[in-house]
Amino acid sequence: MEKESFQPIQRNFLSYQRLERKQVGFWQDAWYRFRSNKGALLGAIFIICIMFFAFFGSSFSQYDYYSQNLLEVDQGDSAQHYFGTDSLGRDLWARTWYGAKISLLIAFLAVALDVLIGVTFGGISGYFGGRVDDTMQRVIEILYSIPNLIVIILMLMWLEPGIIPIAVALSITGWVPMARIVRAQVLKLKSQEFVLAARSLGASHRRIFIRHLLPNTVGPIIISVSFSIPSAIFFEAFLSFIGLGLRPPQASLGVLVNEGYRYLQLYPHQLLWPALLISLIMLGFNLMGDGLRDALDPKMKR
Amino acid sequence: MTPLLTVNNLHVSFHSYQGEIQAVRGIHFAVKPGETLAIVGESGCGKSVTAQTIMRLLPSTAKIVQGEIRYEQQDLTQLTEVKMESIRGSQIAMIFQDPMTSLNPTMTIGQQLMEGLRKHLHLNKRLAKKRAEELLSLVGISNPHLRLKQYPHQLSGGMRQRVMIAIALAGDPKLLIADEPTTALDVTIQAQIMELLKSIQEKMGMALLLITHDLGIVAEVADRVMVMYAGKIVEHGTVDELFQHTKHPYTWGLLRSLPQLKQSREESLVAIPGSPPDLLHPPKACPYVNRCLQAMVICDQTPPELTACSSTHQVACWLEHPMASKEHENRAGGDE
Amino acid sequence: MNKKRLLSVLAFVLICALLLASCGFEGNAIKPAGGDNRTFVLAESAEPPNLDVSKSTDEVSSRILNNTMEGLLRQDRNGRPQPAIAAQLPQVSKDKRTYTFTLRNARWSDGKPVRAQDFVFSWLRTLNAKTKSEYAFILFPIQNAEEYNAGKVSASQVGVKALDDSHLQVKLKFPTPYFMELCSFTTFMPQREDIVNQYGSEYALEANRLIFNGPFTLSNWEHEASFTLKKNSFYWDQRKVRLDRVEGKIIKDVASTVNLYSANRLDFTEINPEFAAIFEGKSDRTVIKEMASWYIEMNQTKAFFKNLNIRKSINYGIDKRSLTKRVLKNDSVPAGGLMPTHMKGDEKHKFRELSPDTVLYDPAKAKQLYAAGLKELGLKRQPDRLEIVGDDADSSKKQMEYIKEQLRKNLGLQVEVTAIPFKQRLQRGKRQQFDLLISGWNADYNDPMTFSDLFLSGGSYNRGKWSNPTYDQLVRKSMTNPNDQERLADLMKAEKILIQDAAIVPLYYRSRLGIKKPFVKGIYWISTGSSYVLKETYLDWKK
Amino acid sequence: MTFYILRRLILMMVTLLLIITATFFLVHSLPGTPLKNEEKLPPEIRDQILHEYGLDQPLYVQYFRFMGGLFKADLGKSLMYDGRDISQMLKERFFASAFIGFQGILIGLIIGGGLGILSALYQGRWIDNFATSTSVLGVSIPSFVLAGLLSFWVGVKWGILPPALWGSYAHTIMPSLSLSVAVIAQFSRYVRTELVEVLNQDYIKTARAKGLSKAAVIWRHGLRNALIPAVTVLGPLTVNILTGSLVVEKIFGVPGMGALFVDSIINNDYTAVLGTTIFYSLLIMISVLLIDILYGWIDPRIRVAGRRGE
Repeated sequence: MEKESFQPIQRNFLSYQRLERKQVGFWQDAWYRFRSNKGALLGAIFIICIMFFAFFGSSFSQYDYYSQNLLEVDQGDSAQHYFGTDSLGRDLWARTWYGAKISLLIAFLAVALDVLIGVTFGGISGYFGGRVDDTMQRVIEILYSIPNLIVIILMLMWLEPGIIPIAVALSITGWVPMARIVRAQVLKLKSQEFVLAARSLGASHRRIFIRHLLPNTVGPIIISVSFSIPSAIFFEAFLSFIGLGLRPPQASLGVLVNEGYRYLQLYPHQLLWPALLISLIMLGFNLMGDGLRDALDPKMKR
Repeated sequence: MTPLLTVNNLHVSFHSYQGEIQAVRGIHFAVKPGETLAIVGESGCGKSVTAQTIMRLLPSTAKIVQGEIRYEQQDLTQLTEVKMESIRGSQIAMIFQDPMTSLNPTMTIGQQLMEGLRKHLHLNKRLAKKRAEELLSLVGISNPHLRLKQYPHQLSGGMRQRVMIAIALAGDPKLLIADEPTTALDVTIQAQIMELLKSIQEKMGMALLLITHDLGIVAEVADRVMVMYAGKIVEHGTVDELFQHTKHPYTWGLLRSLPQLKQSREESLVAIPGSPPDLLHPPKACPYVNRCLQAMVICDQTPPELTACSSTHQVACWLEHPMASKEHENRAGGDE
Repeated sequence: MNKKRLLSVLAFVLICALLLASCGFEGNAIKPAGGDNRTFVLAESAEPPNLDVSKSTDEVSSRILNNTMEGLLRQDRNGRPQPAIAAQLPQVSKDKRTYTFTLRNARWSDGKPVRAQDFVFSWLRTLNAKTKSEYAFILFPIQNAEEYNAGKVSASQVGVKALDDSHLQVKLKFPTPYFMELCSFTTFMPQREDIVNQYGSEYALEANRLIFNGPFTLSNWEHEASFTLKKNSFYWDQRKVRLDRVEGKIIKDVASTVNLYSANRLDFTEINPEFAAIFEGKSDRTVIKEMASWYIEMNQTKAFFKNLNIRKSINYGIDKRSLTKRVLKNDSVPAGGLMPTHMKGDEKHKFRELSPDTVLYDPAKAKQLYAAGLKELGLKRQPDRLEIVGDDADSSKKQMEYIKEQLRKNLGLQVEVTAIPFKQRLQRGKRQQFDLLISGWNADYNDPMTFSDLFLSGGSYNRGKWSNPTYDQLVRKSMTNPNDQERLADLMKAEKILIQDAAIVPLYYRSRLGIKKPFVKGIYWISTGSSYVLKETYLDWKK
Repeated sequence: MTFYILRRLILMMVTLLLIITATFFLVHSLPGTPLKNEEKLPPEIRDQILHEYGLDQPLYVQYFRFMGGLFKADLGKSLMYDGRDISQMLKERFFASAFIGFQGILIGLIIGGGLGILSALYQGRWIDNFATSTSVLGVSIPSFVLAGLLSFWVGVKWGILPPALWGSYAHTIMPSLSLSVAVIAQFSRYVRTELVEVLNQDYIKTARAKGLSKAAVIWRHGLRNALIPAVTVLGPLTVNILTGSLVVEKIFGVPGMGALFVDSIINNDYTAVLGTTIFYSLLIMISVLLIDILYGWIDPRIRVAGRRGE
């Protein structure tokens, strides 16, 4: 052994401060976690693929979702019609992806409304607390015990058919869980130091809410959204099955499943594709939701 | 005296999504009957993992990579689950850090106490109940009859830890592992609990493996001390040796960060700068090198071996090497 | 984690299940659902709301009543009224306003005789406003019936009288050529005063709160689930009744009904056209001809549809043959007029045989007419957001989708499809909240008047608000015209005007589809297609 | 505790009142009348019949009359099935719905609970993957597709069970199965998450340190604590079953509440819509309340806290 080995290491003081472990931020960490969850990744890939085809799928085929050709009805898959045709001779490839688009649009719209109302309501309720919270909680309790199905069906009988009415009807009770989540989160956060600090510095309510509280509720909101979207799609499909909803020839996946279901015995492919797609969307969102929850919910950290 | 428990070259790793975390990286030690051995170190140094490994209570993501744990002629790492169950509680018992979460919230104290009694002592319900009351009195709980019917949340933290101790004592173990038994408690209660542990240890003559980061407790209770850092033992000796003849810069750092009554106002507490290494990629050389004020070139190149300074005192540091400069020895006096 | 692989396996299983589900049903040897030739099992798609002769309006209760009750007359296989409770066809007075019926010795299911008074009671009960009958108006040809219903005269002034136990005299307001047709209608069936009074508000709500005089009795009625008919041992013509039991299963989903049929758990059911293809070319397939006409009404309160050329262009722009053959697939007949094919004309001929219709379809001409119409209106292009309104039933939606596409392709006319629940559609029609409205009318009785009076100016069924004085005059005259010959000619002329003036766009005369096992014999439907007659039905199954 | 329940009951009444009021005005604002032969009725006669039903009176009069009847526990008579008592109808229909629903939940809880426990115990192993996939697939397949496939496959192709209809016990199996799939899916996920969390708790380590066998620990300490919060999902599950039953009842021809509800809406049967709405709402509110009470009763933390609050 050499003498030099036992010389003190030369270094400046700052190097002591060097952090040994690479510091990962919350979102970066969440991304790591998410990425390493194969199921979640698979789900995300499903969704991205389906969204891609839903919005651009029609350009892979010369057909549109509404043109009928009564000489080519109920055909099986072919080079012309990848998914075959329906009973009015419409191309099912185009219709299926169009249906996926409509279903996703309805779901996104409904969930966007949920988030908008839920965050506002839950945020105000949780942030101001006291009397305000009490009153708003009663409202939520009341809404919670209304059978949402009844409200939705009644609303749809009342409104005109179409995408927006369905989304509105779905979000009439749909925002309640979101409000609950946001409220719980805000309640937890508002007593924490950084909020107290901001408040003592004289920040306005709006500023505190938007700059400090909202960003910290994003995680639970994202998780909740990832589970609300498939349930909205599901609900829409369900409504189509009882015959409420869109303006034909507009079609959602639910409409297509409902149509296909009738031809199950003879032309199962008419049910197969939309049903498969609906299942894949649900699967995708559920897998992704599970992954997001594991990634974003610190309680689940292991 | 033959040791009660011997740990040889123990390696424990965890699996995580980032890779393998080497939590314990080859440690050796022995616990003699009736003695108190303390393991100290920062959180994450592997001391709790060591305790859990002895009990074979590691989470499913962890595994014993190599090494043996010898308890009364048996290698605990090789035992079947069923055999191990008969050792847990009756031979080796354990109490945990947080009495708030370590008791089942939906079962009464009595139910939880009697479980062990019935399993190991094969008592019937009536006898088990009687014994449970005795145990509660033993750990200093008044009104044991009433307490048996209560739920954990109806007790204070200190009380709960006493209950935990009673549960651990149920099987009359020869070795009690106490994993940070007082960390979660108020300072006044801490002392009571430690006193209780000490007195019970004397009464029942069992060995105590005390895991803590609190050197104050160690000084009062332990016979011998083992300092762990980044999954390795860096210093190991009797309480006197460790406190009076500190060899390792890390131990020294720990001692310096301990508030002392005689400390004057001008002397501030000195924290050890930096943080422990990432055990995902453990350093090949001395793990403490980046935080060590006496670090030498060799420290960053070759890992130091655990070498004996006396029959009971061992240390893993290049400063002990004859070629190292001896300046540092002055600081042991603590008046630098 | 091999989650991925597992998921793909499960997805594969799902696909397989769907594919396998498509295979045919070999292995189910045909046999009667009831196990033998004595029991006939059929399906109905709805629960009958009640079986009160005065209040019944729906098809299911009309079917049960048609088989458990009997009026003065009953339609035979060819739709002609035949003596039933009446021993023979009525005596009609010279002025064709007085009908006298002689009742045969018939009995109720409790053994009591069916008397003329039972008819008088029944009809007056229906007409009583307190009964809230929604079919009372069908009795209005009877003298003072409408007045009594409106509370203007007393019951004794209504023109129906029991001369004695077995003689019934009916006085009509005007000569009504189809009055005999009416006499087989359910609302004209008798009721027993003692039974009605005994059960009060509970009358006709359960199987045991009714009494019958027809081929069968209702022996069991599980609400929303099933009903059972048993042979009526007191029925006057019971020798002809060959079935011991009829079981009706109430099930709403047609796919399930088809499943039940395929599993030999039903002998007969109606189906939707979607399922027709399964039975294509098989002897199971049965066509039930309705006396129903479907057409598009155009909202003539809007300037765009006020224009004759535009209206005509829509008629020419829709291919009705493809509609019936390729879209509806239920053997409906493409229409060129209003009167369905088997509507009665004179004694020997059908209306359509005497006045054939022409189904119009000519895209080129349609375009021409459309362009001309636009020019007349001084428009460069169509008004924005035109709406075609119709029911939200699956087949109705499909129809509208088809029409939308036809108009787009043939005229370049863009319309939006609004499929709404039935009640909403009615309201929209009533308030002229539509541009195009898919409407249909089911005949109540076998006479052209049931259709002709729909399009009188200001009529409540004339939702397009079409108006033509000549048409009005012809139809109004026919309402009271005792001269059958002239009346028929007038009605034919009126129909021609209706089409020439493009009051409506005729689409088709509707048929429904049923499936029945090949061993089911002797079942027939009354002329309006609303009900089957099981009186002479039998099962001819051999192992 | 009594105070708590009382408070909840009062809130329930208020909620119910609001629901009834909202539903009342909503159904009465639906287009059209409840008359069955509306299409053919001449307008004068229609008005006259509406008058006989009292439907031509101002809405608020009808509202107070309805509420008056309600206080006398009279839900009124159906307009669609004219003359039939709504409460009688609900009673008749409820049995079928409750039977298949309850059986569905039971099947779902047993299978779902079992799957959840297995997958929590064997985290990351094939059984876990299987259970997770099943549950995800279970929530992904629309219940009407599943019910349709079951009816065709089991009922027609295999001929094991009747494809539809009501009457014997065999008729209840497939509807219950169809309903249970969603329950299995949700409950197994829930139990898994909950049990995984419980098994990571310190007191599980304590129990293990006592030398209890793995099975005993899971059974006595794990399951109990995992299943207590699982009680809370029973509420949403009940609601789910209600939703599912609407379609499942239609497909299998079950004479239940779902069919009644949809039909009454389509036919503008105001009293029936109100009756079913009240019934559904009460059902949900009562089950949520019962679940909360049950939860408080089986979880000593809440139980004792509740007592203290008294």
